[in-house]
Amino acid sequence: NRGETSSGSGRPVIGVDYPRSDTDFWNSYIKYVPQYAKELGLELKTTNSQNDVAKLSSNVQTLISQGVKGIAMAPQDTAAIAPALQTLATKKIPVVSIDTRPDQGDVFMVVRADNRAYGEKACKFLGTKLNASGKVVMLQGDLASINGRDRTEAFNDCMKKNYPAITVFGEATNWDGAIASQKLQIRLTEHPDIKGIYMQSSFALAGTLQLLKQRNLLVAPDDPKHVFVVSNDGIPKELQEIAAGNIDATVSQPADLYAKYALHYLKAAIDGKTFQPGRTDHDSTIIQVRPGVLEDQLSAPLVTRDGGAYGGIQSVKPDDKSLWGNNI
Amino acid sequence: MSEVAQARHITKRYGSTVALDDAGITVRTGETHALVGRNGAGKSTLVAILTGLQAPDSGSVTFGGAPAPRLSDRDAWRRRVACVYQKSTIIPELTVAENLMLNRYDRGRAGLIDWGTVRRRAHELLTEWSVDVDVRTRAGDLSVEQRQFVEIARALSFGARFIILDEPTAQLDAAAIARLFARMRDLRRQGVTFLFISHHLQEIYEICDMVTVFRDARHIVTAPVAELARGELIAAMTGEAAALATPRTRRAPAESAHALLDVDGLSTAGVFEDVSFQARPGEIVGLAGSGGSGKTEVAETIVGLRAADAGTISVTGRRLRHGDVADALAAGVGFVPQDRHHQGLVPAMSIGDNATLTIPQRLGPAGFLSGRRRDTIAAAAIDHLAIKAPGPGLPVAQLSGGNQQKVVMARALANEPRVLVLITPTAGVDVRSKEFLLAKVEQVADAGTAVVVASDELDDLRLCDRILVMFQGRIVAELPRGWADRDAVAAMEGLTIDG
Amino acid sequence: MGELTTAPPRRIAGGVALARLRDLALVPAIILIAIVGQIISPVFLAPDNLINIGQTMSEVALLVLAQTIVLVAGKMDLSLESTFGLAPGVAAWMTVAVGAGHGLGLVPGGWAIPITLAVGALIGVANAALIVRFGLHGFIVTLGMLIVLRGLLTGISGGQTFFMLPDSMMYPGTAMWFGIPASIWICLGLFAGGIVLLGYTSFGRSLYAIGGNVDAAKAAGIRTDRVLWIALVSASTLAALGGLMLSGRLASVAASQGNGAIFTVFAAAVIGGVSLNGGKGTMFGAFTGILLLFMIQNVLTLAGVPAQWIGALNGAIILIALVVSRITSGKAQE
Amino acid sequence: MGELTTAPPRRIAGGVALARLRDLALVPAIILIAIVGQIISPVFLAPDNLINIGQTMSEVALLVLAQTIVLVAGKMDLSLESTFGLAPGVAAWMTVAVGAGHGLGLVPGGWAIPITLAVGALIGVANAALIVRFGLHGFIVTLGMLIVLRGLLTGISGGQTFFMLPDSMMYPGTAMWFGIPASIWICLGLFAGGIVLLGYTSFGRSLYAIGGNVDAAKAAGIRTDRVLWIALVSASTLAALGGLMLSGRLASVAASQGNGAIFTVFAAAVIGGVSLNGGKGTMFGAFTGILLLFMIQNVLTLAGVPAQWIGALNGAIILIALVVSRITSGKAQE
Ligand SMILES: Nc1ncnc2c1ncn2[C@@H]1O[C@H](COP(=O)(O)OP(=O)(O)OP(=O)(O)O)[C@@H](O)[C@H]1O
Ligand SMILES: Nc1ncnc2c1ncn2[C@@H]1O[C@H](COP(=O)(O)OP(=O)(O)OP(=O)(O)O)[C@@H](O)[C@H]1O
Ligand SMILES: [Mg+2]
Ligand SMILES: [Mg+2]
Repeated sequence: NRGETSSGSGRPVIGVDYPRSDTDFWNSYIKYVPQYAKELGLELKTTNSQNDVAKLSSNVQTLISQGVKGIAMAPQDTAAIAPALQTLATKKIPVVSIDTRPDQGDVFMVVRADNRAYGEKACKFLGTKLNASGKVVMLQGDLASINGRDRTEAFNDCMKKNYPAITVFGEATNWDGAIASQKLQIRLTEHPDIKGIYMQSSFALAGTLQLLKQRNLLVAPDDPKHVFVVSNDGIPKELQEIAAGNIDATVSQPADLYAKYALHYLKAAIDGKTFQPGRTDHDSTIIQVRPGVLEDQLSAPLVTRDGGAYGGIQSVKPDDKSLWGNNI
Repeated sequence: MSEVAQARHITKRYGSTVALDDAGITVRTGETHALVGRNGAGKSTLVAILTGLQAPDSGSVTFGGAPAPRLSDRDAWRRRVACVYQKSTIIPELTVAENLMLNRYDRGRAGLIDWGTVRRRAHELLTEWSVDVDVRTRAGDLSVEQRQFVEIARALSFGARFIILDEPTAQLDAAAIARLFARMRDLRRQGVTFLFISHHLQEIYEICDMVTVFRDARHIVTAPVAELARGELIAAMTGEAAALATPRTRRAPAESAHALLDVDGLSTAGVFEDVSFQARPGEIVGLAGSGGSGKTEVAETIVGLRAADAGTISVTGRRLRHGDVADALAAGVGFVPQDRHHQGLVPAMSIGDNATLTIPQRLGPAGFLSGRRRDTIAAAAIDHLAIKAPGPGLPVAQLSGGNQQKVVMARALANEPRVLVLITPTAGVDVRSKEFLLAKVEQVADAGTAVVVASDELDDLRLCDRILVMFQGRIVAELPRGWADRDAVAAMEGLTIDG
Repeated sequence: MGELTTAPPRRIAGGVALARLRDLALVPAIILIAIVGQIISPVFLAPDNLINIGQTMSEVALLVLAQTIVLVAGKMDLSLESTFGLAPGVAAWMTVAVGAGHGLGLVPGGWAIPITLAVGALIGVANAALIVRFGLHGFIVTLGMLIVLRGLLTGISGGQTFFMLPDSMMYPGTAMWFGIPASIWICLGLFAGGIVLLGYTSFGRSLYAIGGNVDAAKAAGIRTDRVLWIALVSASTLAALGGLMLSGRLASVAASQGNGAIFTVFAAAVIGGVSLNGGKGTMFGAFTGILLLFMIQNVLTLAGVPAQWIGALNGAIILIALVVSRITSGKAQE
Repeated sequence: MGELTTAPPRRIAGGVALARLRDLALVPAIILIAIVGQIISPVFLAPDNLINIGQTMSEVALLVLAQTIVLVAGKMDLSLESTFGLAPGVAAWMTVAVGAGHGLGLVPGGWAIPITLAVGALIGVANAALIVRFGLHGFIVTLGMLIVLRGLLTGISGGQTFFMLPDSMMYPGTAMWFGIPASIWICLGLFAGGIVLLGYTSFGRSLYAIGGNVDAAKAAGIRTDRVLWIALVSASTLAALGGLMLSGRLASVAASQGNGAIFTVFAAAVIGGVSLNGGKGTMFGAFTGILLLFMIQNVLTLAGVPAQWIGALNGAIILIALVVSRITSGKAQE
């Protein structure tokens, strides 16, 4: 069958579907993938589903017809991918799911950072910095995004449990910087004493800083007017701003590790290796989510200016060479 | 029981406008009944009610004594009365066959439309009425006359013995009108009854037996045509006794005057060829010709609406750029286009804006407009042309046809033209407004403007100091003042004039 | 009885033939894309890939079918893209059990398809009431509806995806008939029906008449309001069916299902020769339009065009298709 | 000359007054929302919040201004939403230094504003060429352009956000003049200019004439093609300026900047009384339309409406506004 159409070089062909190409985070993922594919000696076919699950399932078909031996994907809609996974299972093509965990169906491995941990880290940092009281705005992503929801829920749960005196204003923003800025502006007008901002993604970074600047709130961290800002993603711009003291922390998503281990596990699957729950050789843990689904939970470091510990969480400094944002 | 159709005590309102006010009509079997009235008198509204398109607010319609069918039963209506409406009911994107057979297709097995039979029946229908058109043609590609006859053939094809024609002649030239009338006489001999609406009173006298006059939504009089003299008829329509046809006392302009407009060797391939003429100050030149003779196109070329292939147009010695309306306006050409709805007016804009559309430079400096200056100019025009309107701010869409045409005239006169070009300036305008507009044209000419009138209406042409008759794109005759109707018509039809 | 008219203009006969040819206008383009596709990747014409194209286009194709009906009648329905998501969304909401699938579990799964179609029809009724009954402008009514319905889906789903759909909902999107996905059969069948409807039934011809000249249609005894009601309601119902097929294929209803699809739908219809001003265009043309767009997307994917440039390329091809159809039709577009 | 007998219908005088009143049609709604807002949250009428509304609406308001010009002339420009993102995107791409900001750093920062406006104008030229010169349908040309331009922005940015914009790009979105953001001044100034342009210049009147009846406009010596070129090019340039202001305010250009804005723009224009068929509507009306929409959004946020229902509510309010404007205008909409 057409499965044998692999290249003359004899390297195994794998397919990678990129989820979207309109965020800095995923773009660096897209940049890393071919690099690691070359390192691992894999031949790469790629597609891009542009954040549309219907396109993803069609792309899977395309990749299958191109004769790939394994597929890495990052389904942004974790429910809708089940039929595609079923098709792949019947064709015995192993799947590695990046960043999200399918709600149904088997995959060889989920490579993912713990999004709940993002929300929790942000909460602990803000709780510590605000001395457990005050008002905080959370700029959520899209209601439809599971990662956004995980972050939101974890942040809210943690606040309720550990810092009940902190008021949280959650604002849905559709991952849109303009909407985020508009909602933040309204909240800042309504509550000029807001002391903390949690942005669930770096999309709102520039607009938020601009708004703080306009309201003369962009001051040094030791100034009493300072508003503590926690971002998420770990793009280079965030690291710069942390170093400059404009924002205070971010959670660095391991874009490089996503790419590296996605391909690592795919190659392993093609080579017939299997994995068990437990510690890995790269400072993470594999857990069994449900029968047939293992998840390698990569660590996502909290980045702060001083690299201190907050609420029991150790952070790293923005110039740490291990951060993907410092390696592009 | 000799009446085919009767409408009694009909009242119909559109919002606050009363279109028909306790009006009625009785049409007897076999007669050709004329319905006349000024624009907005309610004629078309009555037609809509008589054909079941609209329900009257009150009053009743009977056919042969029996009450009219329910409004929803269109087929029953169409068996009783056929109609060619004032507004075209041809659907341009569909074929002629489909237009003819719309909503009454032949079906094959499985209940699907059998296009072969539909086309064949459409073809038979057109053959029966001697309309020579390929039924597969897109209706939008037909000429005005072809379209009109397709409509007539369709109306007749329902087998109704009572036919309403709402201004069928408004868009036809003399030859086509003659053919239509021949047709009507033919049908009348076969016992068909007609209700005929027209603004051309001579047509009423030519073809009708009875005439009913509406004025201001009311029924005024019904009488045999023979018993109602022209003056009385007009008096009934206008509500005034004053005689209209005052003989003109125009004097032709002095021979010596130089040409204001000089058209030389104008040609457009396939449309007209080598057209040359001049117009002197104060002279009114008629461009006569039937449909397709090229007179309209020549006039449109002069004003810049079309570009000619060859030839020159000069106004006071200055050559105009072909196909450039703005240049023509700047050179002092004013004009009334052929169709006021199409090219004359912007319906949503006010009288003031429409009347001053050609003269923005006079309304203020550097592209700005002074509303006050505009309204002053427009108010003067309203006064000058006796436009019935409360003020210059009224959208022209709310004016009646005659008054709309006056606004078009106001626009033509706004730039105080040296050369005034009028294309069928009185089409669809009632008899009073027509007299008025023609008198104005004369007045303008007397003030030293050269006027060109392109028309096939004898009433318009009679005004002219001389007429140039066009036939198939060429000027074939020049008739000096004092021509006989018969000669002009013959020339327009392409017959050589003897003597 | 003298001849009534002059000879018909010469170009007319050619015009008739041309009108028929216009239906096939996109066929050369489709063949061209097929050749290019095959050159780029030997997979392109493989049955698997063709089925892939057919299946992925089938749902949106139903939207094109629906929009074509509405466009021919001289109206527009932007809200179809929201109906595409909301109708199966409501069905899922009501049938999926409480818990992981995010439903309410109010009624048994067998109700899912009737609910989907009923919601579609109901949206059509709302559109028709506002447009036909109250005389509101179709573009802006359906723009408003698009926003409302999209909002409603976000509202009932809380922005989450419904899954664990009942079997009946899965069926149209997943079943195979004679080795080919049911959705392809449904799509082809409905288009065949659409061709017959528009070309050979008096209902279909009424749509053209209304789109061409509504007063003339009225005068010819066509119940224009009723025809428009039927057109709008069935368009919405078709959109709901399309959404159902997609939900089945993806085994879920995302809160964003259908978002942005209307752009593709309009592009397909217009490239396929359907006029935005009503009264012109055929079902076959519309089908070739959407087929062409999906083939292009497939080729771009196979060619490995960098994702960030796919959008620009796709748009450029649509624009070119427009310009070309302008040149071939030879007159200003409507 | 006493022969013109028919007395002018009585309703006419009222009609003129009504036409002027229609300009103020949304003022009661705006007052109502202000009252409701103030009841819901005492912050609503605080100067700070009013400035918020003004600042957040100013950029999209420029799109509405641009669209109004195009609509009055009887055309449509869907691509404005893409121009809104692409124009500042190109400027950022060319001026931002290589590195974290994702630019190419080809030219010094001072070029940013000229580049933005030039790109805007160029897009307008492309639109005008296709629509005016080649007679393509405006809706579908600009739909194609919308897709192409959106794709181009994704292409040049690689989908990423441009940061670290040059100072000159930041200025219009961030400067304060007399204690009020410059963008509010710019927006108000341009709308005032727009009111004068449409109401008191011959260019503006030409737009109405063309939109109302293009043949009549031609016959009146208006160079319709030239006017349409100017209208389309200036609309695109205004959209570019709006995008510039937003980029400045957010200190960045996202690859998605402007996506979906066109729906809001159309809704605002139509609610504000601008006809989609051309020739009707005023700049002031359009301004009240966009103001109303942003006030509603602000109130909904302040009221703490659950996020998933905001979309539905917003849409419902837009629909209601349409129905109400239908009732007040008293006749079928165009
Ligand atoms: N659809 C309509 N809406 C509102 N008013 C209308 C409508 N149709 C007709 N009218 C009103 O009815 C009145 C009579 O119009 P109608 O068309 O019957 O006049 P008419 O006698 O046929 O005029 P003409 O000789 O110009 O054709 C007009 O004054 C007009 O105000
Ligand atoms: N849609 C309308 N709404 C309100 N009034 C109208 C409308 N249409 C026409 N009218 C009124 O109708 C009267 C006459 O209009 P009508 O349509 O009869 O013009 P017309 O003379 O028939 O034009 P034409 O001869 O070119 O057909 C005017 O007084 C005008 O106020
Ligand atoms: Mg009339
Ligand atoms: Mg009439």
